[in-house]
Amino acid sequence: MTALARAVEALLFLSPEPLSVGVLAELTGAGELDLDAAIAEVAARHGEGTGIEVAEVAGGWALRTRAQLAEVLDRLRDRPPEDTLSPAALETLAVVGYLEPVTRPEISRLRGVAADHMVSALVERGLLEEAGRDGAAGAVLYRTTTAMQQRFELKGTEDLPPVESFQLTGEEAGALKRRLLGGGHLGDGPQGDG
Amino acid sequence: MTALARAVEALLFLSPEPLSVGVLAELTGAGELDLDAAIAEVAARHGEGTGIEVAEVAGGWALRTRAQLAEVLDRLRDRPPEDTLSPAALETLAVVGYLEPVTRPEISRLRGVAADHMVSALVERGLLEEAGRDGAAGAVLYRTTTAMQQRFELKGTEDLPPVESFQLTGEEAGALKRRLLGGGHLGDGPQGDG
Amino acid sequence: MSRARSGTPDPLGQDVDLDLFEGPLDLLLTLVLREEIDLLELPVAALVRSVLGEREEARWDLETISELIVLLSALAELKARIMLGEPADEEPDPDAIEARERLAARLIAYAPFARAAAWLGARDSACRGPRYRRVPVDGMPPPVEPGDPEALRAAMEALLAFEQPSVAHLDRQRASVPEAIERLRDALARGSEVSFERHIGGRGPIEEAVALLAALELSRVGEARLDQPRPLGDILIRGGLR
Repeated sequence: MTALARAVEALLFLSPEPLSVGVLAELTGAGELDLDAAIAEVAARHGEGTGIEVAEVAGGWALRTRAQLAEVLDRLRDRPPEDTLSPAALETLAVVGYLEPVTRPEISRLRGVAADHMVSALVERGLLEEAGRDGAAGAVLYRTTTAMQQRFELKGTEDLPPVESFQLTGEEAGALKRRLLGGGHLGDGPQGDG
Repeated sequence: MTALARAVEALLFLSPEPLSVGVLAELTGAGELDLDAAIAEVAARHGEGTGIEVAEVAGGWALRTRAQLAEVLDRLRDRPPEDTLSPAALETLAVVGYLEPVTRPEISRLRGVAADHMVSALVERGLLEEAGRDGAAGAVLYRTTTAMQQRFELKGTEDLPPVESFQLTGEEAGALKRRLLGGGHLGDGPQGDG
Repeated sequence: MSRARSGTPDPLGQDVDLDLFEGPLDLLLTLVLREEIDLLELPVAALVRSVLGEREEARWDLETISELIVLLSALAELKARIMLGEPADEEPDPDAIEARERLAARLIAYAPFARAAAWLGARDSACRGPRYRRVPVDGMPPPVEPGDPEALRAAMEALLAFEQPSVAHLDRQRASVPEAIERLRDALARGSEVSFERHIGGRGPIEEAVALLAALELSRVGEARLDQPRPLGDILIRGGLR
């Protein structure tokens, strides 16, 4: 290993947060190209068949354990078994992930239900955090945390699939509109179009 | 690497404490002889010339960074913590500083978001502390600590820069505080305090 | 607080028990929106009872209750519209049309996020393996840069500058702990043992909560002893301890 790769390996090992190439450059004094090579060298040393691996996640690089070892590791450090996310929580995370920074009223408006409780719960679980205030209205802004991005193995929220890929097709949107706008007309028959 | 060696590597990586062979046996279900071999395998993988090493310390085995890298690692330690004071923390400190002693519900009302989480975090960081109970409602009162005042180089909270829209002097201050905290909104008029 | 922890019940995930449907509320709402369950056949009153019902575990905090009420009333409104409709020979109410268009626009705008949530959910199951080292960097933390008091002033002034909405028009329910303590003291003066259920009989949930705080306070200062023979059962308050 090069001296730089050794330093990078030790830094990734020690840091509780993923380290970006920028921070690594600051700490080691090396240039970005050299760092890219060093990271690749560290990643190669922890290849398939070892217990740990290098991952690009939450805006930086991290050393972490391999997925297949989860079971034995959970005996060391209990992951709460109830640590699941409800559909409402996932929806709230999706809204924040795509639109961050975003205010609670905006989340509520999109979801159609009050988001206050859900946002507080996700802040408490460390998946969302405050990100200052909206200049105009003064409402608190929220964004996703490193823990959220690690959990979903995202390099950053820009790593989410493009939102367009989830949009309704024209046909789907048309059907939805017909159903909603038509609903209530006796002329449509008691069942609507269903 | 054997499957056992991979598990041992991941366990040593994750554990904040050195792990004894006994504990490793408990976690992996393997025998001591097999574990000795696995530890040797992990140690061989992290030989001279890498960034981390296996060491027998304090009655157990640990992964740790190599001594030669201390200099670059100290730079990581010396990096000012990322979460110095978030805008949310600053806001909460400001509310308490200007209006102390003040209860959590009052802080929440003024900030417009639940303050419980933030107040607890600031108490934990030693910047806020409890200051008895509110006579009427029985809620816990909070005030800033000496550490907070030192951090902002204040002689006391009366040393805070005056806020333009109000001067905290004597009776007026009391009346203003009652108004700010009483109604959940800044006065009954359209413009608030004026 | 406790409800916010992981694993605690999600109001939309709570089970509803109807003849027509048995399962989580959010699934029911999804099925209704997709018209896989006919809204005309959905007994809204029974649903309201089931969701906000008298069961102990269905007692949510005020914020959640109001969220659920908004949701259920929207459902009731939609059903009413479908049942009563507008006579086919009359011009439909333009306000109603506009409201429906808004709803349609909102659902279309929201659909991507609902699908993204499903993507996240699948990813959450797929990504559960890796574990991150959370050991803090050891050694003395570096000294903190002194803060600028001007930042505190700026934060405070920004807060004061918000024109917060007036809530004066809301009928505020007030309940005073000291008054509740006095009421409980009076009750204890009349008899040495007070049933909590009877003491709060007929009062609303806020007053009930305040009465409980009063009982706890009297217990704390040694004026009363609380006894709850059965879990979730009545609380017996005994006075005359000093």
